[in-house]
Amino acid sequence: MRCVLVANRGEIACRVLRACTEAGLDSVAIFAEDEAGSLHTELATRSVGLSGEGPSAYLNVDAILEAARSSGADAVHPGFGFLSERADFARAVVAAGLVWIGPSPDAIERMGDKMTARITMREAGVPVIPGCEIETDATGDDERDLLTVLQAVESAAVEVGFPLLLKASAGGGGKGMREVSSREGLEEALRSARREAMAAFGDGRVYLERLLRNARHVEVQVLADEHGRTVHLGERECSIQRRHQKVFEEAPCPVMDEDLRARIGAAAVAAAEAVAYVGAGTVEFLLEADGSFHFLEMNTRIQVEHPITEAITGVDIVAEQLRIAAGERMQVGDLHLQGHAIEVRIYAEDPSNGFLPSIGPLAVFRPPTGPGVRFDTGVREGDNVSPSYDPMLAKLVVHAPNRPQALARMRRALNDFVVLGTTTNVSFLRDLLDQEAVVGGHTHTTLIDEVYPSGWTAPPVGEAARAVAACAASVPPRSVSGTSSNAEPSPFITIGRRLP
Amino acid sequence: MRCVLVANRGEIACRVLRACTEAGLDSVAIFAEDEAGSLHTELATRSVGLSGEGPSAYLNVDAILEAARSSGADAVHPGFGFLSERADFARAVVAAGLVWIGPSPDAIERMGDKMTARITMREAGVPVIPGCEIETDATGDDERDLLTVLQAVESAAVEVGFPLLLKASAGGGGKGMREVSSREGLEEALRSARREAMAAFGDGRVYLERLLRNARHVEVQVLADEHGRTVHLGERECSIQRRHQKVFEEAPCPVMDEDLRARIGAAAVAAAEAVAYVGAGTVEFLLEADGSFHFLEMNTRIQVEHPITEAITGVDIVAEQLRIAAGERMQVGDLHLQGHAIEVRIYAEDPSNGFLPSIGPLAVFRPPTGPGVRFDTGVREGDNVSPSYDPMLAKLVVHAPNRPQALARMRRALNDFVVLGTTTNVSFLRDLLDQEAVVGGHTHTTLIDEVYPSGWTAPPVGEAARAVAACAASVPPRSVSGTSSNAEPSPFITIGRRLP
Amino acid sequence: MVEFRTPEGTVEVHPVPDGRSWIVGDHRLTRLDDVRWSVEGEGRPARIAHAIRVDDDVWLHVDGRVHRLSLVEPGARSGGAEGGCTAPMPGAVLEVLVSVGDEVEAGTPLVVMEAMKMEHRVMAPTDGTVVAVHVEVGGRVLQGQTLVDVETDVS
Amino acid sequence: MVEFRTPEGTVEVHPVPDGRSWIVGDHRLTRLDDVRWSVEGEGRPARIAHAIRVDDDVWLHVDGRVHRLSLVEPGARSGGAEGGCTAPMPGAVLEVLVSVGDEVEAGTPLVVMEAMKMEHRVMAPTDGTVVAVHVEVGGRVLQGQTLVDVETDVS
Repeated sequence: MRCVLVANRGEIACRVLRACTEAGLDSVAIFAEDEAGSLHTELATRSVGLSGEGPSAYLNVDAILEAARSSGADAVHPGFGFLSERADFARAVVAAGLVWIGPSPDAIERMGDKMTARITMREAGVPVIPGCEIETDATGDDERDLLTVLQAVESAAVEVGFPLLLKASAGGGGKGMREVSSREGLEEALRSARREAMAAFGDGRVYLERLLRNARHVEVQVLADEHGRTVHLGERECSIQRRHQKVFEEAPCPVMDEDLRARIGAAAVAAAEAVAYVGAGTVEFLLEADGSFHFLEMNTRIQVEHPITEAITGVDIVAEQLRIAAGERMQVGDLHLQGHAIEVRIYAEDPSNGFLPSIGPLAVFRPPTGPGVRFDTGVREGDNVSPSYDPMLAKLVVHAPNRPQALARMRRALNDFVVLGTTTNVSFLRDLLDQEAVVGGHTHTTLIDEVYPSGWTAPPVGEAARAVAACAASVPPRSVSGTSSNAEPSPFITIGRRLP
Repeated sequence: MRCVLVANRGEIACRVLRACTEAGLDSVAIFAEDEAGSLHTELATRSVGLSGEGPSAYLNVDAILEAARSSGADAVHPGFGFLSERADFARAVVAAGLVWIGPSPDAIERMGDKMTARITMREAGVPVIPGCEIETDATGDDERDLLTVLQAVESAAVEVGFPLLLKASAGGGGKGMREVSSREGLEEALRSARREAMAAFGDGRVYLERLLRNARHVEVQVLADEHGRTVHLGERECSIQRRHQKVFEEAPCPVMDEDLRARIGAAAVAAAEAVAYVGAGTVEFLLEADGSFHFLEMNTRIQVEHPITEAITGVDIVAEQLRIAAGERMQVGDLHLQGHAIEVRIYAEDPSNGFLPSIGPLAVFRPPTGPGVRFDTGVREGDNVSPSYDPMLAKLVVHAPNRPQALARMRRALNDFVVLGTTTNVSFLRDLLDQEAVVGGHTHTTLIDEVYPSGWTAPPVGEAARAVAACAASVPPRSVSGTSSNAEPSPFITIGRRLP
Repeated sequence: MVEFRTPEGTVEVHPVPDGRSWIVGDHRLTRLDDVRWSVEGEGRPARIAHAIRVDDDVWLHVDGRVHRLSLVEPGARSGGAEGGCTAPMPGAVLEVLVSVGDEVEAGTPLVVMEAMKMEHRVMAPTDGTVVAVHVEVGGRVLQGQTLVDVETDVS
Repeated sequence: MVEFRTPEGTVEVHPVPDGRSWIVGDHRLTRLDDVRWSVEGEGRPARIAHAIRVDDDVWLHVDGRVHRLSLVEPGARSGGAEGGCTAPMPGAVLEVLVSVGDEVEAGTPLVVMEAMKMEHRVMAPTDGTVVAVHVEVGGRVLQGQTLVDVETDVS
């Protein structure tokens, strides 16, 4: 393994490309036509342009394999999202004679289909969420099939009980998932979830799960190599979500104890071993207040929030992925957790308007720095946030000796983070960090809805802010189109000290 | 303790001020007239200007105490350098009713005078470097006193043996220190060391130490609180020096084992306890190839290279300083080292010209980022490097699971570090990282002289570099004086993607 | 004089030049570089603010929070009807749930859109009657584009 | 055409504009922003370089290394005698160790300076005779200022 093509974009592509450089490997970035010159292309040894714009470019298996061939790559790292959990892509990579940096296609398939995964886990003795897989024969007549499924769903729902979650078997990340509170809502939920799942995954099968309220989303990082060793790296607490996507993650989980960690860790290892897993993966659980936990799903790829595990374990998970894919033994020692880490996801979205995605120029983009602060970004000042891609721009991670210090460090970092020109969730996150439920560690999956029952409102514009805005508007502006009428020196050539 | 005045500047002031913010404390920065607007003044709750320019402003005890009074500070953190090891300053702070964030004036005094420290350590059973304290009576007639001292030095030198080090008792950081290889060199070394020591410390007393060649400089971080607990946080290997100042530090020491760490750690704790030490301190040793170690000196303050210990222990040393000074118990648990950390000091100096300090504008200053990279800086793009202050601009720290990965990460970080407009040691450090002695961990205090016997030479200017320079010179320049004749958009308002 | 559009109406702010600084009410502001300002006032220590103008908005960061203020001046674009009848982001129309003449209540779903691989519902902002539907299934819409007109009932 | 002063003499470089790029020998350079360039050539993948002009020097960073090239052009200041007889940095003169007429060898200490709280010796760059001493003890000197003139002996 000498040259890794990273079949992704944004911050995770940057993360993986840097890991390749540090591992002494050459690397290849790919980019859609609308992403030429983006940050990840600069971190690779070489970069290859793909036809087309938007996510579809990164989903074009043939084009990606051709890019690997033409650039001399001999391995493919899929990152997360896009093709990372597509068994057919993994198979195509292997068939092309390239190293696939991930688990076997078979393991991806068995975990990617959530219904199959539930059955596999039950057989492996891993507790799953009470629920029911809906298995019906398809006739090809969509409306007729829908009615058959609806009948099965309605009768299963009686056993599962309301409220429940109707989920697409091929789904994930909140897609194809609907919360249903009563029998009346089942049909619309089924139609809409099936449609979303068909569009996103080409597979409309669904299953039901009991809705566990006030449960925590706790996940366990696992690593397995080809030499028969499977370990877990402790848990991450990822309960705080908006629109079924995580926004705030921490490790360790505030209510974890050694006994529970040993049990949930063993369950995660059992889950991985049940599918002969090799590589880095994450087993997600719902943890209830009484300490019982249920398998939710396994993500057969690197996870967005892997940095918090890296912080407290000292393991470089991406470096281990490369090592494992090369057939080497993992270099992980005994598990020893050090301090507390928190990650927040920086989204281009408007938290005061239902967290809807926003777009615009990153006219000013100055991430926080300082001890214990890690910033994984896919963008930099001057970039444009496009509506085509996932709105996650970056991840801000802090590591500190304990949870209160980590919270304090994150507050300081968020205060210092300046993003102008595009609406982001930074001010919302800063507010969230002061909420009693977060400070006290009483996190669960509906926390944001409960803390902000009528949505979040941006802080009022005070006197100082108005004064700044007025002055900034009064000096000759630098327009966004780039023509400058400003005689002030640019910051990077001003050499004199300035008076405060 | 509610508001801490940081009696320092540059990167350590920034480090301490951020720690205050994260600890929920208000903070006060001080600045000389030529440092108004510098980075550290922006990180404090408020900043107070001092009269005068240059280091003398930061050495004015009365002005600093007045700044504390006028700004409502109730504690003083001295950082390192400047007044940090001046017992009289510590006494004045305490006498003004303020909390001194450091050890007692008595402990500073007993360790600050290197001759007294040697005697104290001998009595505490800590091995010291073979040598001799020169104690003579002063008459006030400088030339006559010098001759008396010279006589004593000459007779002591016979016992110590050549080559030896002649050191000022009040010295440190290479100041007032001369290497002497034969009796003939003693007089000039004595004159020059005394003069430097008198100028810097107002104290010309000297002592002799045997010059231990090929020894490693290994130091142990200690922490002690008022509740009787003294712990060590493992060692740092700081052998690689130029002009007797450290440039490359790592933790753990590549040749350390558990047994040696326990013994050298115990010696460090004994050293601290011998002077009833409270706070953070560093006990420096010379470690010989046979595993024997000798006390060199104790630094009674935070150390430049403390971040590498923070990285591998998970302890926030500055946060502990604040806690200890407030009379609380330290929160440090059992020692557990995680991974490997390396720090390089970024100096404004010319490595191809004897490491002489350089000055200029930081016209472009883009530090590296990415997982496992910490950058503690006192400057940012646009600042001017002045000849008045210490040439250390910043510290680049990496943390990785093991030493080879840490070296690889540091190489990547140094490659990515762009500083234009002022000559720094970045390219030198990058070269150093490839040297076999560094890669193999065979570090000792004369490594740089041995690896670069006739000095370091900057890499040749290749075709690509000439092409870039020619193109950069061919486009309308932005002049350093700040008037812009460039129609290109400024980077932070360019919103379109660019072609690679 | 600078005018901003706010939810409470137009606000006028009058910065007065004073040497290298500007005085605005109780605040003194000094420009540090293209985007950074020193802000003094309210009896607090000086602090750093960042501000930049993008089109007809001023974006700024002060005291750890970001604000966006819309300028009122010749050539300024409309602040946009921020009600629920406009597309909250660019995307495609998946379903149109109402027709002209329908009576709707505040919160009634009007249109289902797809953007960033997620479905989003656009709801009626008030009780009223649908008087126009400007989109059809499969059509693409821009951010801020009006999808449906709902007229408040006068009863 | 751009001329640089190098230790081996003056070097001429001829960038040729080509659309958005410049061609320089085997290299193609494209400006990305004020300081960043894309560099292609030598059969290697494109990489990013940083460059900025400060006074009559161009500073640049490419392939992980920093270079400084001095421009030769009207108005350019002297490259400076980089020999040992000039002050390597601003500071104060502590000792003058030679007088006019002294024969010195390369490496003979001429002047002791103090700067940044350290003592530095300025040595003779070549064998020769001291023909002028421009400083005295206690005086302050600027970086690059000539301290002592040493004339190479013609024997």
